[in-house]
Formats: sequence, structure tokens, C-alpha cells
Amino acid sequence: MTFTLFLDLLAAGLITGGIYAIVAIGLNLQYGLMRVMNIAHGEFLMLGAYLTYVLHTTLGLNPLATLPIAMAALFLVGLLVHRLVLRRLVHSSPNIDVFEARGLVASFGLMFVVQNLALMVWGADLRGYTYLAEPLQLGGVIMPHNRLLVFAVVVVLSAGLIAVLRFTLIGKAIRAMMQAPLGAQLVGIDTARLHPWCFGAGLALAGVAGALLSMVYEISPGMGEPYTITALIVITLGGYGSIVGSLAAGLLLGLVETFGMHFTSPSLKMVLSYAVFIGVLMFKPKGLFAK
Amino acid sequence: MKDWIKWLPLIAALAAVPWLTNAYMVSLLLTCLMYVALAVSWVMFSGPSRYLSLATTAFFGIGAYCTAWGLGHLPWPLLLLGGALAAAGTAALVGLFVLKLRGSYFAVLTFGLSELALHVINQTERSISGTVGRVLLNPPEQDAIYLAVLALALAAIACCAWLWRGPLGHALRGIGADEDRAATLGVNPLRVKLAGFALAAAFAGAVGAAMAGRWTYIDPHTVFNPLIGFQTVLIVMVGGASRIQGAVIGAVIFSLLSEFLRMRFPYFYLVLLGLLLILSVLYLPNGLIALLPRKKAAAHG
Amino acid sequence: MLRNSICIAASLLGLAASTAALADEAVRIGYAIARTGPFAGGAQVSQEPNYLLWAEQVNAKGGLMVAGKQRKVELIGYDDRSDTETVVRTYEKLMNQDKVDLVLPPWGTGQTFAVATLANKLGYPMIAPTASSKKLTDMKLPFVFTILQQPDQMMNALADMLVAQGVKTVAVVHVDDLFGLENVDALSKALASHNIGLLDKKSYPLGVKDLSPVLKAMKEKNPDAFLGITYPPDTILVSKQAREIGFNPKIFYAAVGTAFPLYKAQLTGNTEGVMGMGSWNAKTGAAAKDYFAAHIAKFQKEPDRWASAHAYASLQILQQAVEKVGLDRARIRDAIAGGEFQTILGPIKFKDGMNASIPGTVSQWQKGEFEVVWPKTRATATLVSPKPAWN
Amino acid sequence: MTQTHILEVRHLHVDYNGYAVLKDVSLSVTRSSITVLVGLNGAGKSTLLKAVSGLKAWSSGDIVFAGTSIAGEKPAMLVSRGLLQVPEGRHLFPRMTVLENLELGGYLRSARQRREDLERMFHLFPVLRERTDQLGGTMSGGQQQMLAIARALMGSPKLLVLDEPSLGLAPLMVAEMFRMIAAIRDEGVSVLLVEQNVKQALAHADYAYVIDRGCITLEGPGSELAGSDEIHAAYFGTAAH
Repeated sequence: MTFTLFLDLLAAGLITGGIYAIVAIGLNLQYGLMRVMNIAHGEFLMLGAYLTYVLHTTLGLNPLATLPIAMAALFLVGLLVHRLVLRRLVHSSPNIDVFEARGLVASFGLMFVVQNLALMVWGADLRGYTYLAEPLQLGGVIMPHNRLLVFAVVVVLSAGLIAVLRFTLIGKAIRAMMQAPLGAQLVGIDTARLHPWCFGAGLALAGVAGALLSMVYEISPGMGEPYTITALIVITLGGYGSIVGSLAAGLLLGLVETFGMHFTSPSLKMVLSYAVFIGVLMFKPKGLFAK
Repeated sequence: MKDWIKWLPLIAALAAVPWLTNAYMVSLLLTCLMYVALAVSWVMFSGPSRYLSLATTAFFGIGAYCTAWGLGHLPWPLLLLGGALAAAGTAALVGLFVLKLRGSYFAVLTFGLSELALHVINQTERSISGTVGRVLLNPPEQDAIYLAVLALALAAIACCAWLWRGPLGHALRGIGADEDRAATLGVNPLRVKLAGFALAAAFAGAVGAAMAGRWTYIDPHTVFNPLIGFQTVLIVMVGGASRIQGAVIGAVIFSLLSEFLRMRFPYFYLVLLGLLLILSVLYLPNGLIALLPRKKAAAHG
Repeated sequence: MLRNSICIAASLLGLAASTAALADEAVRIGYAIARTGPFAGGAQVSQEPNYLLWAEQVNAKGGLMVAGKQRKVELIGYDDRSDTETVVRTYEKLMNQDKVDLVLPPWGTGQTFAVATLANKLGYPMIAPTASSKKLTDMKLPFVFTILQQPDQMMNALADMLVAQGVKTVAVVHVDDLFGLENVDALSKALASHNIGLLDKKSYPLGVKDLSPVLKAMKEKNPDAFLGITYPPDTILVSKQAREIGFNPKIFYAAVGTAFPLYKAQLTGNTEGVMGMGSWNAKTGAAAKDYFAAHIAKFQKEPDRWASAHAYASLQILQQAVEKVGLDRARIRDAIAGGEFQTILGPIKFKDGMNASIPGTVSQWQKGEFEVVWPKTRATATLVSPKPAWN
Repeated sequence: MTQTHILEVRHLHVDYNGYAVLKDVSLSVTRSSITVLVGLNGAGKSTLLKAVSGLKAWSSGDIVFAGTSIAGEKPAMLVSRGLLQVPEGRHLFPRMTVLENLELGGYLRSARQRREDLERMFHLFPVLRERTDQLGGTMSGGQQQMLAIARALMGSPKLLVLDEPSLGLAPLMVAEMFRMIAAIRDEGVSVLLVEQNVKQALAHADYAYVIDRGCITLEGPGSELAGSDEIHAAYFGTAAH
């Protein structure tokens, strides 16, 4: 293997993995924190993608400029969903396991609703636009600008999020809620007030991820499902509640896929990633980064 | 034990359906019964043990592939048995590893297993036969499939009732309540879980083997459809996981309702179905069985 | 977008209103098709819009001529959720319970397979516009016809074209489902018979998101032609990524989706010279031109240049057969099997249940139109080779 | 009364699934004192503590803290009013450092107050100063208990409620723990201590209550109860004399 080829695969793997990571981090904020296994996560990603598509193709807005809009819009959607559905479930569930099961059913319902509303509005056709598709050559590695941009945004966002969680008091409070919900309540953290914000933040990340994906791939109402599944795998691999774990697991999965596809066959991509996933859980049942 | 006798007329009526109505009614009931069998097989293990399994898809697909591979070589009823055994065997084997994990880890892992099974069969088919799908040249008649699935659904219900009353059921419940404590009380958790998991898988496998006959053309993406596993779990949650009736009622109502909505509102029935799911979990959080009178539970104390 | 779906809804309402008055007279035609799920993308581009367009046009002209009497057409269309059991159940309802007069096929090879034996058993003739599989045609079901070119036809045409262009070596990627495998099988045989070297062959799964490492390896081997047996998202993916890495062989071919208007939109200014599966455009004939215009007028979007026209032509054939023999389905079947029909794709005859009139074709993007360039008898423009460089 | 008592539980009834867990329980905690509540497993101790910290609603009676009822108040609100609890099992943040655990203890206070309190804690628990960067979950049981108490003190409590602080600790550590609790009381913090370690607890108690099957059965100054026959009969199986 030449060094250039290695760099090529490394770059491709990191970019794929970066996308996995940002989607997974959003889901982990919901699951790690309040145990909402949000099967509709990918549908909110899809909404972010369509929002960018519509703003770009009708108003001519630069897709990069739509990122904060997608983020804010999906954040509000998150608050709304929390207010209408999850808050009630939190109150009516006798314990966290029951809440988790009910949250799963509700998020399935959300998935049907959101995906099919999008289908009614935009139809099933693939759609897309071209943005920053020009390739950039760096020491033999060729990458289009849009993929590099996606990676850069992913790195900045996840680094920012990790920094917030690590260094600010509110971030520490959020980590505290994930690690010991009762302990958090007993030091005066108002969990009931923080939950909607975290759920909203999870959806905001899905929205950004969707907006980014629309720069690279075609979009359709069903585009989110595979990402939900990948995100589930990534957060399980990285450990529930661990944002750094999700980032690392996402990148790892991207690299495994890219290198694996190169050395075996692209057809084996799925076999490889599921084999890695199952293999890791066999030996590290609480995720790669469990201590 | 005697109260099953009062269900005899209903069972007889169901068995007579192919002679009384048209093929559509048969296939509509077939869908209901398929989900009854799958939901009961799911709740049989996952209800008391609280292990949320998404492996139903894998077992169903494995059963379906038994029919796809064996039809024309072996008689069809034997293939149902083969499907059941293959699925149970797979469950026992993978259970050795996956049943060590609990909660969401188990759920995501079993989902991963279903996907892995899909892709492994896909690869195997490609390398052996050079193609992915299989055409079933002499599939069984629809009525035969219907009666087979009816029998499987009834067998699943009977098996579940028997299981829950016996020591294995108690052990599974003990594991669901507190696995470590159950272990100290002389239960071997792994052995109990393996037995329950494999027994449940056998029914899903047999249902897969039966249903495959309907589709002429079998390919991995059709029979390892993740929707099958997800829908089974949804059905049990909507119906209620604490009693067998929950799974049965959930399956019947869910199948009939989604068919009705699909026919009546062809363009936005899934939006309605999604809203109904959300509303049901908000306003009927304990499942449809909460609407039933609880006289049976009282009889049991 | 929104207007589009409102349009569909409105036309359905209109249909419902008009049929209410003529309920006892309308010819009821049922189908199930993917409106949701993974097949919806293809079904809603190439197939269902044509059903709706045809019904509207027939009714605008007063209806279908059945045994000397004009009767309106009533379409009964359900969503099959891209699910096999649902599609089977829905056709059982349509044929057994609703007892519709005729049925139209669902989307794609797998779903057509699932209902083909049923339609055959109950004697409903079915002309499948989006089924392409040797396995299906090998079953030789008397009531099931395929109108789309089958894998060996398309691949033989492709190989002949390659020979004519002096291609000596090729690299192939293909999706590893039934469509990809049957086509690549036919292609390999055709290439071998013409002594064209296969330098590299890679398969990939549905939903692939990055093929640049594969394409880079192929670029190193420097083949004369790149051939992709791909679906629409992957067709766009391989085109974009080939451009990014500067992989520009003499012939660049990607199968399904090159014929979609979306392809032109996605590869802005980079379509020139790209080849793919297509078999008609508005220049094919006057009837094709009218169809093209009517499609745009109704849906505000262009039809794709491959299966859309086949879907519409299949309805024309059904219509002509009914007008000839009435609604007796066995006689319709015989009429389809034995007759010749005028369609927007030209005259069509069936042999062994397959379209015997339209050969395998290759199309190529030239100056913003997807021109048929092979074989010469059906060409709408002259083939351009080698492919110009990507912009 | 309210002047001298920081906490008063008045005729409290708590039901769980229709089953009465607490029946007419009354007790009070005098300011700057250590009040001990002893009882066997399942006597209703932890239910009472849940009610006191806002985690469990009651059916009748009342709990008054610093002169006002706490009915319907959320834990976070009680923390801000100065009622802090160290629960059984401690509920530290296991994957966060000692420093972070302490900072979160002062979650509701200003950054300056937090800095000052942190200094105080390091003074009170020198072992924590040496281990500021260690993860909470990796410390020994005794150290974790120190950290849990220090974390609660960071919230500047008027009343500190401790649930089984000596559970699982080595005997030497237990003695250290009670010495620490006495020091906290001497700084002016009232302490409500729930313990199974009856002997040690009563030795340090200013006042004590015995709870049995949901009812207060005995109360009195700690030294008095330590010598009572009932206590010995119930907890040591022998009479005192």
C-alpha cells in the first residue's frame, strides 16, 4: 500500500466517520441523558436537510449560512416534541425502564408522522443541489471541498460540545445528570428544566447533520433511517452518555468501513461493520471506552 | 385450564375461514395471525425476562430461507419444522454470547445480529449461486399457509401459557425482576434465558418458513426486513406486555387498523398511524389490555 | 413540491367526483405501488405518475372504448409500503374482493415477482414496465408481459457499442442485488464473447455512500471504459466522485438514473458524454414529444428517459387491447400476446412475453439532452467518443 | 418552636401502593445538633428521608423546614433553601474528578462562594486536596463518603441529612466519620443522621428517635437511649444490665 493510498483511505474514512459521529452525538444527548431511544432521530436529520435544500434553492441562501437556521429550527422542534410528548411520559411512567419502552413507541410514531409528512410535501423523488463540489488536491489526496467542509464543521461542533461539557458548570451539570441522576438532583440541578434543552440540543445536532449531508448527497424523505441505525450502533459502541466515546466510535466505524472495503470488497461493508460492532460488545459489554 | 374450551368455536371458525370467504379475507387474517404468532413468541421470552429483543427479524428470515432452500427437495411441513429448529439453534448459539448483555445493549446487539444475518446470507448466496434471490417454483397453496400459520399462532399461545405457568416462566420472571438475586436463589440464569430465547425463536422461524411460500421470489432484503422485528415489538407495547392477551389483541388491532387506514387514506395513513401510536402511549400507557376487565388476574391472586 | 402533491390530490378528487356519477359504468383498474419505503423514489419518478397521467388523458377524451361504449377509467391505487406481503395482500383484495376489471403492475422486479403468479393464476394480464430479470421471464407466465428491455438485451447492446468504439478494456462496479447481478452476468458473457478485457470488477451494497477508493483503484488501471451497474443515488455518486478524482475514461457508463432529470441537475455542466440506460426522448417521435409535454404540464417535471415511456406505452397497449376485444381478460391477454401496438416508443409486439420490438439501447448526455445513441436504428443523435473531460 | 427547630416532621403519613409505610410520624431536629434516627431495615427510614428531600409525596401531615412547609417542593428548590442530603449509596458522579464533584456541590451558588467553600472543604478534608484530579468512582469507600459529605457541604446547608454514612466502612474509618460529623455540627450545621450502626450513632447523638414498622417507638437524648433496655433488646439481643 502506497503512502498516498493510505492517506486517501484515512481521509475518506475520517470524513465518513465524522458524519456518523455528529449524528450519533445528537442521539447520545437524548439517550445518554434522558434515555429517549429516539428512533425518529434520522427523520429530524432529514428535516434539516430539506430545510437547507429549500432555503438554498428558493431563496438562494448559501448552504453554510443555513446551518445555524437548521440548528435553531430543529432545537425549537425538539422543545415542542418534549413539551407535547416526552414531558407527559416522564410524569406518567413509574420508572425509567418503563419510560424507555414508552419513549420507544412514541418515537416510532414520530418517525411515521415526520417522514410521511415530508413525503406529502416534497414527494418521494430524490432531490439535491450542487455546492462546493470542486475537488481539492493535497499531497496526492483528492477530496471535494464540500466533504472537507462537512468534516471541518463536524470537528468544530463536536470539539465545541465536548469543551462545553468539560469546562462549563452547565456542561458539568449535564454530565452529572448522565452519570448519577439522583445525585444531580440532590446537589440542586433541576433536571426537569434541563431535559428539554438537552433534547432540543440533540435534535439541533441532527438538523446540522442533515444540512451538512445535503451538501454532499441527494436527499429524500427516507434518507434518515440508515443514519438512525448507524447512530444507535455508534452510541452503543462508544458507550451511552459518553460524547467523546461517540466521537471516537463514529470515526472508528468510518475507518473500519473504508479500510475494510478497500482490502476486501465494498459488498462486505455491512458485514464488517456489524462484525466489529458485535465483536467489540462481546469483549467490552459497556462500550469501547467504559472504564 | 378448562377455559380454553370456550375458545373452541372461535378456533373452529378461524379454521373454516378459507372455505367461507374470499382470498383477500384469508390473507388479511393471515397477516393478523402472523403477527399474533410473532408477538406471542416475542412476549413469551421478552415479557417476563425484560430482555428487549430485536432478533425476531433474524429468526423469521432464517425460517424463510429454510423454505427457499428446501422447497422441492423436502415436504413443506417438514420445512416448517426445519425453520423452527434452525432458528432455535441459531438463538441458542448466539444467545450464549448476546444474553450476557442487558437493556439497550441487548436490543441494539440483537438488531445488529439480524442485519449481520441478512448480509451473511446475501454473501453466501452470491458466492454459492452467483445470485441473491430464489424463485419458489411450486409454493404451497394460500389456504395451506393460512392453516399452518393459524396452527402456529395457537401453538405459540398455548406454549406461552404453559411456559409462564411452569418453573421456566417463574425463573424468567425472577430474572426480569432482579437477575443477580435470581442467580442466588438457585436459578442458572444463562440456561434459563437460553431455553426461553430458543423456544421463542422456534416459533418466529416456523412463521418465516410458512410465510415464505407466499412470495414466489425470496431475497434477503425481503425476509430480513427490520420492520418485522420493530413491528413485533411495537405490537406488544401497544397491546401490553404483561399478559398474552396483550400481544394477541395488539397484533389483531394493529394489523387491521393499519390495513384499514391504508385502504381508506392511501396518501397519509402512516401519519395517522404514527399519531395513533403517540396517542396510545400517552393515554393508554399500559397497553390495550388495560381496557380489559381483570377477572383473570384476580383468579390468579 | 407542495403544488405537486396538491395536484395529485386534486386530480384524485376530480376522479372520485367524476366516477361517482358514472360509478356503474367506470372501468375499475387497481394497483398497489410504493409511495413509502425504499422503492418509493423510483416508483414515483418512473411509474405511478404515468398511471395518473394516462387515466386523466383517457377520461378527458371521454373514456375507454369498451365494446363500442365509452366508459370512464377509475384508478384504485394503494400504497404497498415497499413490502412484499403487503403487495401480495393488496392484489388479492383488488382481484378477489374488489373484483376490479384490470390491474396494473407494482414497482420493480421483486414486487412484480411477488404478484406475477397470482395475476397469472387469476387470469389478470399484466404488462410490467419496471421489471428486468431473466428469472422472471424464464418463468414464462402467460399473463405476465415485460415491456422494459431485459438484462441481456441492454448488456449486449452495450457490448456491441463498446466494440464499435474500439474499447479493449473495461472496469465494472455493480450493486449486489438481483438487478446488478443479472446485468453483470449478462455483461461478463457479452464482454468475453467480444474479447474485451475486464480489468476490475467490484460489487457494492445498496445505500453505499463513498466509492472514491474503488474509483481511484480503477483509475490506476486506466481502462478504456468505466461501466457502472448502478441505481440513481449511486449513479450520481460514481459520476461526482469520478469527476473529483479526474477519472475520465473514453466511455463512462452508469446504468439507472442517468436518464433522470435529477442527474442533469446534480451534475450541473458535467453530464456531457456520460452514457447510461435510456431508450427514448422527445425526439423519438411525435407521440413521444406530446407525451413529454403532457407529463411536464401535469407534474411540472420531466419524465425520465428510460422506464417512464415504457410505463406509459404499457398503458397504451392495454388500452388498445381493451378497445379491440373488450374487458374479457383472457381475450385481452391473447390480444396483447398476438397483436402489434402503436405506442410513444413506436410499434411494439411481444414474443414469449417479452418486448420484441425495442432492442437494448444506450443513451448519452449531449448538450443537455439524453440522446439515444445505440443502436443506430433507434438513435436520436450520433455517439460522441471519447467522452470530453469533466469540467 | 420554629426558632429552636430547623426541621419538624408533623404527623406524617406516607402510602406506597395503598400500603401505609409511615404512620403518624413526628420528629424534630434542633438547630446545631445531631439528631439520630435508628431503625431496622424496612422500618420506614428511607421513605422518611425521601419525603424530607422532596423525592416522595405524602398523604397527610406536614414537613416544616426553617419555618416553612416543604410540601410540593422539588429537590433543587430544597437545596437552594439549605436542606441537603447525602443519600445511601452516595450517588457521586463516578466519571468526574473530585474537583468537579465538589464544584457541582456548589451548583446553585456563585463562583466566588464556590471558590471560598472549596478552600474550606480542603481544609476540613485534607485527603480531597491531594486527590483533586482523581475520578470519584475510583476512590476507596471511605474517601467517597468524605467526598459525598464535602459535596453536600458545598451547598452551604442549614440541615445536612446523612443516610447510612458508615455503611461498608472499616471500623477505623467509621470512628473518623463520626468525628467529622461532630465537627460539622460544631460549625453550626444541624445534622439528621440515619444509622444502623446504633452504638456509635447514639454515642454521638444529641437527641435520638427509634422507628419501627412506620412508627416512632422511642425518643430521648442519645446518651439516655444508649442505655435503654428496649434498644439493647431490639439491636443487641440482650438487656443493658
